Amino acid sequence: MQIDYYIYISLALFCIGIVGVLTRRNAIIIFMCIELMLNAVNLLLVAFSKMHHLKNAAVNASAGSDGQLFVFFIMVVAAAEVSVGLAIIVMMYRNIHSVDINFLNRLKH
Amino acid sequence: MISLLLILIPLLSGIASFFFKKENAAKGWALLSSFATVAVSILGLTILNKTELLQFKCNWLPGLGSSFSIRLDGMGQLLCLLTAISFPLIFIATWNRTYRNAHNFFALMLLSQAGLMGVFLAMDALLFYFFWELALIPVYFLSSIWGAERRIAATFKFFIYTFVGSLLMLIGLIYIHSLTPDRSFDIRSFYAVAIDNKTQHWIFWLMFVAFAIKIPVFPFHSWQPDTYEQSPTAVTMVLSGIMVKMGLFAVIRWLLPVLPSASFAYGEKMISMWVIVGMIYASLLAWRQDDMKRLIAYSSIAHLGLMVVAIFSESEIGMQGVMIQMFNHGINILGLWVIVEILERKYGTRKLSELGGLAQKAPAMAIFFVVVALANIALPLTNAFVGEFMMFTGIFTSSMSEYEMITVPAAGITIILGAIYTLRMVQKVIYGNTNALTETGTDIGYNEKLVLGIIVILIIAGGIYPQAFLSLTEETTKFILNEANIYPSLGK
Amino acid sequence: MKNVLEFSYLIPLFPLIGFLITGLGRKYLSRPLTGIIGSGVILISFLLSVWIFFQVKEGNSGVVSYFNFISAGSLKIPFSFQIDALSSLFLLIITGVGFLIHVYSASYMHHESKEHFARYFSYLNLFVFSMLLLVMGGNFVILFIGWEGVGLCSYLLIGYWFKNTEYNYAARKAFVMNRIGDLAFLIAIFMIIAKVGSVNFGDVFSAEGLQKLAPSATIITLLLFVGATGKSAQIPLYTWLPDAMAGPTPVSALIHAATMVTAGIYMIARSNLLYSLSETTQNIVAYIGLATALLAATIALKQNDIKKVLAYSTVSQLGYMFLALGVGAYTAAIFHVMTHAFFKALLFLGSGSVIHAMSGEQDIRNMGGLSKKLKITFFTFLIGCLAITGIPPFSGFFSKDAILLAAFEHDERGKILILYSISLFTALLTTYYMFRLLFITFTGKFRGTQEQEHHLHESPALMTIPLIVLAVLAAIGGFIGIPEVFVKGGDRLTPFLSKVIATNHEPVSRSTEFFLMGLSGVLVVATIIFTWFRFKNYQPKEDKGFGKVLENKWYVDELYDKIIVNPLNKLAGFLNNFFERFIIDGIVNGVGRAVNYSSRQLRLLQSGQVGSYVLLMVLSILLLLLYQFFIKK
Amino acid sequence: MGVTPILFWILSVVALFSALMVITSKNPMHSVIWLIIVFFAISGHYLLLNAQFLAIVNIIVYAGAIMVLFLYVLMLMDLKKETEPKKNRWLKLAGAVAGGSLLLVLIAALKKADLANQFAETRTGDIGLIENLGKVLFNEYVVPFEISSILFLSAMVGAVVIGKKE
Amino acid sequence: MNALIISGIMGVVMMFSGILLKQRSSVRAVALTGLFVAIVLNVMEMSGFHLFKIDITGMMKFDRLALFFNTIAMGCTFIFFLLSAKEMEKVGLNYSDYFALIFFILCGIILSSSFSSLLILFLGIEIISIPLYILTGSDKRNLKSNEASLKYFLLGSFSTGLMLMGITLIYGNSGSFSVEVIAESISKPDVKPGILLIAGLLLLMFSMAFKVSAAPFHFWTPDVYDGAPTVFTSFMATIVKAAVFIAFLRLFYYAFGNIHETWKLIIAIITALTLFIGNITAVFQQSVKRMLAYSSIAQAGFMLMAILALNASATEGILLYTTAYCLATIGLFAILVKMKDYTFEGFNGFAKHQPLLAAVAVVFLLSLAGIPLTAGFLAKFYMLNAVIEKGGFLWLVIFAVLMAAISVYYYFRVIQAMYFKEGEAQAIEVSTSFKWTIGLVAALVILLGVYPQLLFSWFYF
Repeated sequence: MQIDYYIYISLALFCIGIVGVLTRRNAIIIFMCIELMLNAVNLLLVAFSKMHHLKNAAVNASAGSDGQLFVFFIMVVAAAEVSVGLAIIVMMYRNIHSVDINFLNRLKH
Repeated sequence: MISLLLILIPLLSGIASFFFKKENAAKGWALLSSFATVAVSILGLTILNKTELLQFKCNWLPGLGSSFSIRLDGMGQLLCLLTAISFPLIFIATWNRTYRNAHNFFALMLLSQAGLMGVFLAMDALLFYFFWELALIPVYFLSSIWGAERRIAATFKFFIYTFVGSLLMLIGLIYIHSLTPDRSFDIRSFYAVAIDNKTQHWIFWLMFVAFAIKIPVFPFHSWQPDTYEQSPTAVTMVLSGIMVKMGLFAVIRWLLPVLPSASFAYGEKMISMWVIVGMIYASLLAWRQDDMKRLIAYSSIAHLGLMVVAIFSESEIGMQGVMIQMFNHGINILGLWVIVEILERKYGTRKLSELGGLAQKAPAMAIFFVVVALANIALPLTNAFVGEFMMFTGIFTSSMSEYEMITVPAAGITIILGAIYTLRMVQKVIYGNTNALTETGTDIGYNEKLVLGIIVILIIAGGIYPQAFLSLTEETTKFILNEANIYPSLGK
Repeated sequence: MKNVLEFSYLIPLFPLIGFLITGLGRKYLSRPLTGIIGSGVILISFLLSVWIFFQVKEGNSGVVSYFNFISAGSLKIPFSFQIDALSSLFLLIITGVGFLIHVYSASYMHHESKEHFARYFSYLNLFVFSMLLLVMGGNFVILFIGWEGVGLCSYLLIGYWFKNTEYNYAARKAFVMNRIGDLAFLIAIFMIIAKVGSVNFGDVFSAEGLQKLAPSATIITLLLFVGATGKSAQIPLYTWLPDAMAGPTPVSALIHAATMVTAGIYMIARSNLLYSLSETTQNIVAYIGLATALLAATIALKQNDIKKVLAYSTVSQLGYMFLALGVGAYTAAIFHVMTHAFFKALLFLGSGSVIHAMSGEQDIRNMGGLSKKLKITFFTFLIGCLAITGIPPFSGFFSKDAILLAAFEHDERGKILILYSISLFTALLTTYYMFRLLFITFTGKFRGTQEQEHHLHESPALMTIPLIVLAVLAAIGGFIGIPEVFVKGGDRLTPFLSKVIATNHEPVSRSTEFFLMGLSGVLVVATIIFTWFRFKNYQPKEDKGFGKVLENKWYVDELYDKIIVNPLNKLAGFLNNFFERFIIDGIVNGVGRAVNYSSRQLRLLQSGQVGSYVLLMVLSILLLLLYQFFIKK
Repeated sequence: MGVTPILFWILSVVALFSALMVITSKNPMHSVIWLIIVFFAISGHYLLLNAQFLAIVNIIVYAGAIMVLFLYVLMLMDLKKETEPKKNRWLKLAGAVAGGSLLLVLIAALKKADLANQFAETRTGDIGLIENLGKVLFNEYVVPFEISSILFLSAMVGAVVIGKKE
Repeated sequence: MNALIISGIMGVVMMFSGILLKQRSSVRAVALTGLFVAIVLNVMEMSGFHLFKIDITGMMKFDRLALFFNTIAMGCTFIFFLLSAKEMEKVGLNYSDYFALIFFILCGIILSSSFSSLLILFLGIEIISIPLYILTGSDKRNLKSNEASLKYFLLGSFSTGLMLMGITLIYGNSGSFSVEVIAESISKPDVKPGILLIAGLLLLMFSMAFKVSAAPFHFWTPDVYDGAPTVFTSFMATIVKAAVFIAFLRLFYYAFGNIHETWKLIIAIITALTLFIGNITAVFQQSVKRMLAYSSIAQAGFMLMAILALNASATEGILLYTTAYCLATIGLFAILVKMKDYTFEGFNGFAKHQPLLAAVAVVFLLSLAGIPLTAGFLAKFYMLNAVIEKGGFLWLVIFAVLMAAISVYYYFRVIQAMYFKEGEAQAIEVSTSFKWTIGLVAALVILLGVYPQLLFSWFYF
């Protein structure tokens, strides 16, 4: 498969994620959009890893595997982030009974 | 060794002074250390006047090619002498004042003295900048803590103003440093560096602005009257007697020889003309002032302007005139401040409109006042006459000047105006009839007599036999002018 | 063996010592002691001057230099004295007349408290010191030092009674006006330095010095002349002199009549070689002098303050001297300086004696008939008047005649008698106002108050003796310059000064000279008679019309205020109240305010909304990417 | 054209569409569901790229663990659809425009990259298999693997600190 | 490496110390000793001593810069513990956990200051960030703290997304995450760098700029620093930021130094923006804490100059700068924490009540403002020097200098309040040991300002 298709698709997913972050007010949804961005990255990484594998398989059998490992690590980090992030959101919810980020305006100027 | 002592004595005694508790102890200590400084500087002038004693050098920031290198040359001798003499005079003259937290006051005073000494001694650009600021910071605190009611705003303006200037200067210094072949801040490499004209020109402005603010040159002067007015008089003495000389000194040592062709391009034409306009402007303003401090501030703007013009005339006699005039002006204005200090303490006012008739009540003060005032208007046989005469001669006869038939008469107008406002001040203060305020006036005490006496002696001596100083600064002058001479360096 | 002239430094030294003693010891010295010291030092330097004078007469003249005053680069200014005919002559006048006036003052000022008495004498000594410096100076700088020194002393002495604000203003005016002249003088000195590279008279007036100066001789001489107009009260800078009468009368006699005001003449005479290079300047000098003489004389016609009359007459006489200088008759000018010193000092001291008798009254309208009570004063005053009006054989006759003659010769070259005729007319005016003064003061009947009347008395001997001495001098002083037409070799002045001053006038025929003398003599006498009939029984009355203009001195002071002082004052006010505050300082503070304002606006960017933060971040990413990939090349 | 491109396009369209649904649907629940669909589509891509391991992990970790966690939280808060009131329309628009143009700029920029003859091999190549990845992971990547334990520890501590009732 | 291991272990130890030890003072003691050990071992590693032989080739590189910076960072942390560890008690109950998190952050710092693979960089940054989200929100009942932590979390993970996309694009271009490989893939001057790489590089730059709070990615900083408990603000505003800067410099020096020309303009723009926004906005602040937040942005602007210059004196400079900045800011916060009232008025008349603290605070403020005789001046000086030596960015230098002058305005407002304004100072209790410590810190600041060789002689060990 041509690599630039992958590039475009994952960029598209990535930007959709950004748009989500920009347009939604629900902290959880925003967080989900960020996860979406990460997944777009993952997809692209895998595509690239396969591309490099195709290029350098001759010299190095495991060429490109590091790309996929990176995806693995991203998932690890994402999991950790989710646990912390949801904890924070819940704490927030406990206090103001809302997850609307527009209520986050005590700190400004 | 001598040069190192000149910095260390005030520095260490200043730091020590922070830990004094009793006011008089601090006073005495400060006076003591300032006397020590005077002794050292006089020794340096006379019996210990040997090169190896007058210079000191050691590693400091090898990474940046900057070293702790200080040296006493002729000009430095003169200005360090001024710095050394001024402080004891200031301390004695203000002896009767009481400051809260006096120990801090005197500590800061001594620190600023150390800074000033360093500025006049530094032979390394970075070191020079260090001391330049070190002299400034204590003064800022002095004025803001012990000043008059509008002190905070005024001194803050002063600080930011000069700080901007010095930062611009810093850029200039760094840039020159980056052009030096050996990447060094040493003054010799600064003099040796060859900079093409285009670069010279904007570096020149970067640095000249800094010095112009310090001197100050119209229109960068607006900090000065306020600061003088708001600072305690002792600090005003330091500011106007010595600190403003830093600007002139810096122009002579760090601008003229380093950027000769730019100095030539702008100095004589643009700047001189401009400065002269400023001189007349300041004189006119001085004529309208009611507060003595402001009056003296403006008059000193006019006087220093003349020195700037003389510097850029780049003639030997003019430069010599500037050098001794830096000393003389310091002494004279110190005298004026002492008078102001006395008046303020005795009568609680500096307003000409509220004073008068003191010649009857305080004849001794009146006599001193008149002498100092006459020195301020450069009457012959006072030190200032020699300086101004030489400067005018330099401006007029300089090979640089082309418009001397315009500049000199224009600058000469300030001589007339100077007579007008100075005599106006004298008249309003000591002549005429006494009023309710001055009715109860009394004559000055011994400490003030002593100080003013010394000042008057210096004034007369400098007026009758200036040769002593002239021979001192001759070598430096020749050296500087030789470095500043563009005709070889135009090709650069 | 070194030249005895080396010791000439003693001459100024003694007055200096006197100044220091009387000045510092003013609390401790009694009045008589002060008087003795003050006058004594002058006497000593007078004797020394006499000795020097004879040294010079025997041809022992030259320059003695003591130490380097200023030496920087190529310029060397020694502290040196020039002892020659000119300076020695002035030395005599200064110390001689000075001594008499000191003696006179000792009695005139006796009512002052002892501090102020001492202050007075110290000032006077200081003045003599500076004046001696001025005439002895071996170069322009030393001359200038004296030049400003005398200015200072006149400032101090005019403002001697410092409680009186009017007097202080007069003093300031005098100083400032002198300063204006001095500035021109200074610039001239700079030009000389620029051209010749030295200020020593020897170098400047040497052949090659003059040859270097020749191109710019006119401007230099003009500048010097402006300096002279300041010091010697010529148009346009003369207005300070009448106001200077605020000082004690002996001061007016010494400084504002006999000595200081002649400094300008001395200076120009000293540099006569330079002046001879410029025809233009000479004419200007001549006409300015003449105009001043005329103007002052006209003003003097209507003054009622006894000292003011004398002051304006001084201005007028100085005008004569400048006329002489202008037409190249330097000797005549010097001659007139000398005689004028005698009779004007005499007149002032006389007026002082009158004022003293009238216990401070100066308005002649309240005097009259004083001749009965003040005999000596009257007679000496009369001699003074005769001398100034130039009745032969009084001193004024010879000097003034020399000037008129010179003017006439100059006219003959110019084929119109303008200089001569006007100066002659001025002479008549002089006669008129002097005798008006004399008659109103001393003849007729007394117009003052009662107690003034019975308080009237002749002054003590200390005052009258100087009067008499001066009267004698004023009477016979002219005989050192008897015109050749009377006695062959009668003129001893010209040869004496010939070393210093180039004489360049071919004498007119004897007949003409006699005719001119006769003419002036007759006219003067006629004027005296006319005046006598006019004022023999004078009643004060209000002037109107032209008289009022004259009484108000042609409103010159008002004019100066209008065109110079007030505009300057307004300008300064504008700069101080508006420009400085709102432009210069305004800009500085404006920057600060701008920063503050932008800070207040910029912090609104920090809206606290996560959404807007992200939006802003994305937008800036967008822009930066655009810049990187599509704009930046 | 072969089966691979067809699958590719189908998966891509699904992914993009459901991604759009994620950010547009009012009800958070629906968003979660749509997001899970996105994850499945992406896993499909992984399979297509012959990266089975990641495909599985993706399903387990994301769709399985993470999204369930999300759902759990959402239920905990039981957010009604009306709990999200109208956001400022202009801001919404601006956001959409900004994101869209960012996409355009990126694509326009990357178009210039010469990747025309670069291919990601599909359906073959065995680096995506567990054993190969495992080899690499426990040889070269053992250090980061260990380090990620620190990450987890800190996340754990954090979750405790935040979550613990006081 | 030693330090990494020790601080990792210490993190775990601290987790349990909360359960085992009842005395909070003893918890502190454990933390301090552990940190001390870590520092010692790190210093020993400078001279080639390794606890374990671990093969980290291609992942990390403990070179001079890394080791030296780690020493600085841990030293500053040590000082931070000495000065403010007590204050953590006020924040919440999980005292020991805070220490644990800080130790984990230290691990992240060590990673990101010594990475040689983008993976480690990513992990390092994340290990720094995640605990920070927690610490920011650790004052749970305080809404401001919650808000700050949520904002920080959302924006932070957003920037993580950017970073990952950047890394991915770079990987796509050069087929590896190793810095060396990337560097040599663009080492050939004739070959133009691939678009993918540049795009990725920029995205990476933006995310790093976010982490160092450089404008226009600074928006989280004021809110987070303001909302977070002051103790932790002081930690994250100083040591963490410094570490990220080192990572930033490392990345762009070692990986992208070869194509400096292509991105220097962007970084210059970011620098100028940061200086402008940071300084200007700080002028109008009313709370000292928030002012310090903005000032940290402004300081970041100056530190960015090092990344613009990328030469030897830039490296020296950033080390000096981070040290100076950390010491001064930690000191200031240590004083600020003790105050009840964070506004400028709160400092009125402080000098009378606490002469020593006031004097010390003046030293710190002067250092931040860059006045000679304090470390801050030389730090700024090195930066300017570096940029000027690089050449071509004079406008930026002049601009920076003017901004520095503005910074004087808000720093000196504190001095004015303390010394020149009258007012009843709020009573605060300080222990003697605190006084000694903070006095020593001030002395250190001045010492570095007068004789920085002290630092550099270490650097060239």
